[in-house]
Amino acid sequence: MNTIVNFLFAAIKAGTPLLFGTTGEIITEKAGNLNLGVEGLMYMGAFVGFLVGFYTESLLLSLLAAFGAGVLGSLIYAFLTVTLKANQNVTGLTLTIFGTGFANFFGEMLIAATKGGAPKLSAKFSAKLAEIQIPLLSDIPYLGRALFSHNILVYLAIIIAILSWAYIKFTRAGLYLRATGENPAAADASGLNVTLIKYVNILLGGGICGIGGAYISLLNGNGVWNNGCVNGQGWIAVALVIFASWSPAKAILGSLVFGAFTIFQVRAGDFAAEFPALSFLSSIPNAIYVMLPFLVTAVVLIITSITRKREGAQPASCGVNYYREER
Amino acid sequence: MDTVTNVSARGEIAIELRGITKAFGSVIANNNIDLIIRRGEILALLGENGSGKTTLMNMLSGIYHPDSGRIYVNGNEVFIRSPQDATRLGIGMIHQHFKLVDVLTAADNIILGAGKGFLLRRNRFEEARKVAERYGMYIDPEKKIYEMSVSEKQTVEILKVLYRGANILILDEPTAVLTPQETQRLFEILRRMRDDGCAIVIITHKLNEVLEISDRVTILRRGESVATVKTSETNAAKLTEYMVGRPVTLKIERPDTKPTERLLNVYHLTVEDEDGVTRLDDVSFSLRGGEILGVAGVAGSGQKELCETIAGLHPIKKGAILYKKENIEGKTPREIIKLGISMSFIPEDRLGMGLAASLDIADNMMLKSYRDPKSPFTPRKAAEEMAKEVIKKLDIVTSGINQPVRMLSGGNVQKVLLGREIHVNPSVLITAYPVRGLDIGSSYVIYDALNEQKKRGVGVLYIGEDLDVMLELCDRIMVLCHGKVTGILNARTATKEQIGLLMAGATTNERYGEEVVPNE
Amino acid sequence: CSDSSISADEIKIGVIHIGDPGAGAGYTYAHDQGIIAMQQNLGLKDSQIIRKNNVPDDDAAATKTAIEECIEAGCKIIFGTSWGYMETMAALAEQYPDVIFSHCSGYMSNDKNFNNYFGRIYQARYLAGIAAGLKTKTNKIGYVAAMGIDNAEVTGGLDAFAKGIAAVNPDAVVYVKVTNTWFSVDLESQAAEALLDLGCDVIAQHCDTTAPQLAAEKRGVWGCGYNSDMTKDAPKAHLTAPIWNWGVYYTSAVEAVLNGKWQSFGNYFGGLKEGFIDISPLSDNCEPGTKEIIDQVRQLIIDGKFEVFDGKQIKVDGTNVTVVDEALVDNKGNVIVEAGGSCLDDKTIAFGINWYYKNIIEA
Amino acid sequence: MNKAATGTHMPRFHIVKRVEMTRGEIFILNLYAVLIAIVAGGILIACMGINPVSFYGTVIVGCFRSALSVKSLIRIVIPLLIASIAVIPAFRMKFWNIGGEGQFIMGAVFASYVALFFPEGIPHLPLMLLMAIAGIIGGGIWALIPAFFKCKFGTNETLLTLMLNYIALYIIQYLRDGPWRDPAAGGFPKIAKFPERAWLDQLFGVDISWIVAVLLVIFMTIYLKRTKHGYEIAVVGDSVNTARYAGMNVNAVIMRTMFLSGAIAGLGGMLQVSGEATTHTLSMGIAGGVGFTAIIVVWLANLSPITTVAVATLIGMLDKGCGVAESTYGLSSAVSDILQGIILFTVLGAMFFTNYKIVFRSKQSIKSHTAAAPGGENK
Ligand SMILES: Nc1ncnc2c1ncn2[C@@H]1O[C@H](COP(=O)(O)OP(=O)(O)OP(=O)(O)O)[C@@H](O)[C@H]1O
Ligand SMILES: Nc1ncnc2c1ncn2[C@@H]1O[C@H](COP(=O)(O)OP(=O)(O)OP(=O)(O)O)[C@@H](O)[C@H]1O
Ligand SMILES: [Mg+2]
Ligand SMILES: [Mg+2]
Repeated sequence: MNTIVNFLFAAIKAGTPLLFGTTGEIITEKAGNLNLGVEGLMYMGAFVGFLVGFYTESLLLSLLAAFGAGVLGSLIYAFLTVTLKANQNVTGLTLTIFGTGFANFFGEMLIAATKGGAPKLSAKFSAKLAEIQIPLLSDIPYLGRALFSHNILVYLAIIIAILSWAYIKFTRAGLYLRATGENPAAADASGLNVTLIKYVNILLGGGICGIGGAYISLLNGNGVWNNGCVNGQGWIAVALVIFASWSPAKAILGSLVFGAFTIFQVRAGDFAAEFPALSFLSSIPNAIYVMLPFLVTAVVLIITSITRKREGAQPASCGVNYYREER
Repeated sequence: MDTVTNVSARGEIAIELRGITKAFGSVIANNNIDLIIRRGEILALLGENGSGKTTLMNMLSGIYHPDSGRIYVNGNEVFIRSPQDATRLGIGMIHQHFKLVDVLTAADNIILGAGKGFLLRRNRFEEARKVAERYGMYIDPEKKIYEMSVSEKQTVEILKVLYRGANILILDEPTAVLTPQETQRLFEILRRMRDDGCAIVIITHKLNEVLEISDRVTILRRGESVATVKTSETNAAKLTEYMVGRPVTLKIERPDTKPTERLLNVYHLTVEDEDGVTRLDDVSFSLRGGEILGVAGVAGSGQKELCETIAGLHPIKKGAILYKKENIEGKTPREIIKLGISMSFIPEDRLGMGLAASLDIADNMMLKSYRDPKSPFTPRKAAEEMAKEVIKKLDIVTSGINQPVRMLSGGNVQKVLLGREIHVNPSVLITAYPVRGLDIGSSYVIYDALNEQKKRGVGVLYIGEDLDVMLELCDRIMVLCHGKVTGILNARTATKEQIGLLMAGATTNERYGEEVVPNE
Repeated sequence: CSDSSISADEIKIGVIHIGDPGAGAGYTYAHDQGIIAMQQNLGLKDSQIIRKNNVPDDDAAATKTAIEECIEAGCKIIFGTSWGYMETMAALAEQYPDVIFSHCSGYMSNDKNFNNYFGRIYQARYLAGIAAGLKTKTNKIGYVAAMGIDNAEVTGGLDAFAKGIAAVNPDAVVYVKVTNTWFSVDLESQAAEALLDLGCDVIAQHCDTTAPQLAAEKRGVWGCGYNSDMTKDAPKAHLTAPIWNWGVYYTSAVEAVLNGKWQSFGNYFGGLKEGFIDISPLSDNCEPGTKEIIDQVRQLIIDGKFEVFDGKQIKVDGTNVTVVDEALVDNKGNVIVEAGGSCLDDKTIAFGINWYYKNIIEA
Repeated sequence: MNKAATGTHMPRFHIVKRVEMTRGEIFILNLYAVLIAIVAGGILIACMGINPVSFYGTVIVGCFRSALSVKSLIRIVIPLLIASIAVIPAFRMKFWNIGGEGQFIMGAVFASYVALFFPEGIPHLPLMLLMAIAGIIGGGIWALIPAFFKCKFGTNETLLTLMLNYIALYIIQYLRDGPWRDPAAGGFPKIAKFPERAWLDQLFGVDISWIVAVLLVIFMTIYLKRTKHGYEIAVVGDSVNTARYAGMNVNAVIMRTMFLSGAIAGLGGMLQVSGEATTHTLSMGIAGGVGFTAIIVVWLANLSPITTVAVATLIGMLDKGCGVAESTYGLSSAVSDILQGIILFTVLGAMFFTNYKIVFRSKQSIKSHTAAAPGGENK
């Protein structure tokens, strides 16, 4: 039982940065823009969040800075694709190159600046990211440990995902967002300011991706800055968007599943030891576990296109820029 | 939400347009247009395809900006920069191509951009239903748009505008997709709104509807406003004349040839569009070699579907099309091309079908024949020769055979298309609107080319708009109305009035030149 | 061919790093410290060292470009610090007979301008095992291994570590988790966390980053790092780390080139005796008495009285250390070396250890 | 209600589609964009206390300082060029194939199978030929998968090709750790080096893959311009309706073209894996992102094979030159990424002006605006 509890706990932890990235990308895609620069945005958030946390020791400032970095990165993207109508795929890929370069370049400068060792967050700062035992709930046997004794950013991710879900589904602004992403011409004719809606949501989405990056640099490296820390998680987030069928609520579950995939290789042996029936798990090659997020996503993508469901599909205008006088 | 609160007296000018000009690239869609829209009146906007009606109205709804000219609303000059501005001015437009978000519910589409409050409340469905009821319409507010029929979608479009409190209402071809009953219901609503003091503009090609619903008619032709008349003082024939052009002064040659065998036999043809609306209804006729059979009818009477079905691009619901003795149903477009059936269709945007806009003239020449030689390469040399010949023969104005078709002027684009179709020596030539938008000189080049085909024994199906031209050029004229054949007349004896009546829906039993069609 | 000597102010030295020397700890850092030590020992200018950082060793094309840039810059000797550079260096050694290629941790070499260098890090791991065995309370020690059982370098080191534990704590077991990569902050910390979840209270590692130590510190338990002294990275957790004094090799290799003695230099496999490897100074986290025991065992190894992969084992009584005969047995019960038997040969140690010591559990 | 509206003022400018730019004008525009980008990058470099002129000097010198550096440059450019040529036909057809990376990888994987596991008796030339065919099939199949689902079910090709890239990458890992693991590698997870007869031949001291690349550029130019297939691609890309009207089987054209696209990428993978750059070994770094960079390259090259050569060379130079500058100035290797990002952003932004222009209205015309003067256009 402990194996399962520990596994769940670790899967949630591993899934959290994905959840941020996915929520951010969902909001972006809902506005009709496929941003392949999530990886780059997460890198920018990771570095800036770390830098500010490192120097100010304030978690709030660090998260705000990471958010701001994501906003700035996605501002480049929004300006190019919304205002200048540049190709979305190419712009997104370029943003990934740029963001990765940005983080590693300044990351190295930071490393060079901290003489005699890697830049490490202060104990005071790290204490703010310690695991929080939620009163009462964390006392529930098993579940308490698995679900209710995480660090604050895990809860933040889930809250943001739920808020995003509610925003998209239940608010008027969310309705406008959906309309813009599905059919910008209709939204425009209805009197919505398509450009504004796209900008606001692309920037909001980018900011959330930035926080996801900060999660990685603040927590996954146990408080030490590592170049290359995002390491493809932005791409997994893009995949997760599809897996979650463009719903931040489903992304919560999805990030748990994808988080589980990423930690399975170091945990499969524990399952095998505790449940002999599952011993095959530890004989599954590691490559399969890393491949699974993408494989499963590809299958989901194909299945949804076969069933031709209109809900839970990519917003119809996604990838295509809007110009009012275009027919 | 009450549409009439701010409306001033009837007959007052709601909108005045002065000298509105709008160009797209080099196409001048609207040229120096003046227009007046009054309250308590329904104005019909009439004009052939591409004459600039939609463009003009889009400038009122804030989708486009005029290049020059002034717009006055209620006597004040305004600049409508976005649909939001239009809404604020009380202008609402129901677009020709619906502007609805498919995955949203009816209610959500209706409140889009108009409702207030942070959260979406459940009462929005109730609200939407109420608006509908007030105007005697019915919708299911929770139904998604993509599950709706066209008329339901249109109802949503109308409600959307009403919900915003529009008192100047523009409807762009609202009846094109409606059944007669639905049309009547719509007209009821429009009349009621008119009587409430709203200003209403309706765009339609259907003359009978214009006569029925409007108080005044403004006719556009080739981007210019050619006339404004009181409906009570006009009739279908006059309107047709305004619409399709000047009374013809020059004489078109009509060589007398002996019609040969029946090349194309169409039996009881019925087809539907994607929405399941019947577009051709039990159409039967035949086309002989050495004759030009004209097809007349107001736009949208099924001409496009007729062309596409013969070309193998549109599925047949009922009936059959025989080429000589061969049934072409189930044949691919390529096989039909091989039979010698050639089509030059000039769609409203001229490109789109039949031409690849970004390719050059020579490349477009070989669109249908590029497969002929056995080599893996395109017959570029032959195509270049062909391009040169066609350019010469049809007087195409171009910088050369390497100029992309999209850079040509509209008329020259048309010549490229027609020139290619003629050049392949077809046995049946289907040509739709070949002189649409052409000047007189160019038009005559085309008429000559068609006559030459006729003399060669080709069967020509000529789909056109200008009745004077058709009466002079064609041997027989078939009239379509709402997808039905209302008559086939001898062009040498028929009159414009006769055809106009058939176009407007009257019927005759005359089937000139047809043998008795066996009833299956 | 490559023995024409060259003066110290002219020589240029290339280094291909898989990671970032600035990282402040870990594998690349340790190598670069060695390069810096060599530079100081020989009085070279900064401009004489051409560094290529972050060269991925699974991207041969990138590796080749990096090495060629060193050749273009006029390097006389090029050190490649990661296993994956091996084939590329071997191929380039054929093409550029005037350049010396020195590769770390592989098995390929020619007798002319391509050698490999590595060391008896297992000796240091044995010592670290003693510190860990004395420290554990749960008698469960975790080990984050970069590679699986097939990899003799990793497995040999792990066996030595486990045998060191067994010498002082026969009840303790070692759980091993494999990441299948040399460098991954994420996987290494996830593996460490999985081991901590199993109840391990000392986390040792054979991988490149400080992540396992940081994870142990976060849980308030202990650990043995690797490559560099990780006490400064995880001061509350770290006991000691098997470390490399790469400078020992780099200095002697470059000296050999300068003196025209490269031809006879050959491959390098140094150990405790040469001062090439050792453990980092024991931190205050170690149990009292650890230092006394380890110092004695280190001397026994340096003196050749105990060789780790032989039929002997250290026995400890208080701080009293003796060597006794004991068979070397794997965790499946196979006897690798009979009690009192002599040590495995170097080739087997380097390439042939594919079994786990008796107290190791694959997790 | 109408009061608010009367206050609506005339917009100062708006964006309109422009007629057409000539090739020359586009070239000049892009030149300006690159210049601006270089200046922007220079500012960044100057901020770090490095003279930007000498930095850029080092970048260029680094590419051409010796025969060896030119060879290195070629080795960087060739796979990028081949991967770029590969995506051109798909993009021309408006099939957004961003799966070049995966197709490249699968070509390498299939070719490796032949190299490693086909009977030893097969001599060099036939073996290379078989490897090339395997590479073509591998890449082709990997491209056919999204094409099939696109044609059959309308599956979004951008997302599916993206996923297939990663699946391909981890297939290598699977093979490396499991079935294809080299037993002689002392337990290191590694795929064996190819036997010598599976090594790519060399000419002028570089792999003959450069010849293949040149041939591919010529082939693609002719294929797109002169062959029936190329013609069909152009028509389908221009208007699916026109293609259907001309009797083309649109689905067949899509499938065929995607196979070609994948096949060329696969061939690129085969050349890379059997070449000296990879020391004739399949590893996870085999594609190293060329499939992604290729998308940017062809987009900037306006989908022209010849221009692609120039753009790929420039990107390659940036890569190679920055590598040299990096060790010269002790800079991070990420500097090339940042510069690339800045340059690409600027050029992407500049492309806007090839299709649109901003029309300003001068104050005067707002006041007077006679109907005849169309908005006092001053670009
Ligand atoms: N957004 C646009 N871009 C380029 N050209 C356009 C655009 N909109 C309209 N046009 C062109 O302007 C002209 C007028 O088009 P418009 O749609 O206003 O005609 P219409 O009278 O509404 O025709 P229809 O009866 O077919 O709807 C046509 O030549 C058309 O091709
Ligand atoms: N997209 C374009 N790019 C460059 N030149 C163009 C473009 N479209 C049209 N032109 C050029 O602009 C000129 C005017 O074109 P337009 O379509 O307005 O002609 P037109 O007066 O309507 O002629 P026609 O009577 O033949 O239709 C032509 O010479 C044409 O070659
Ligand atoms: Mg219209
Ligand atoms: Mg014209």
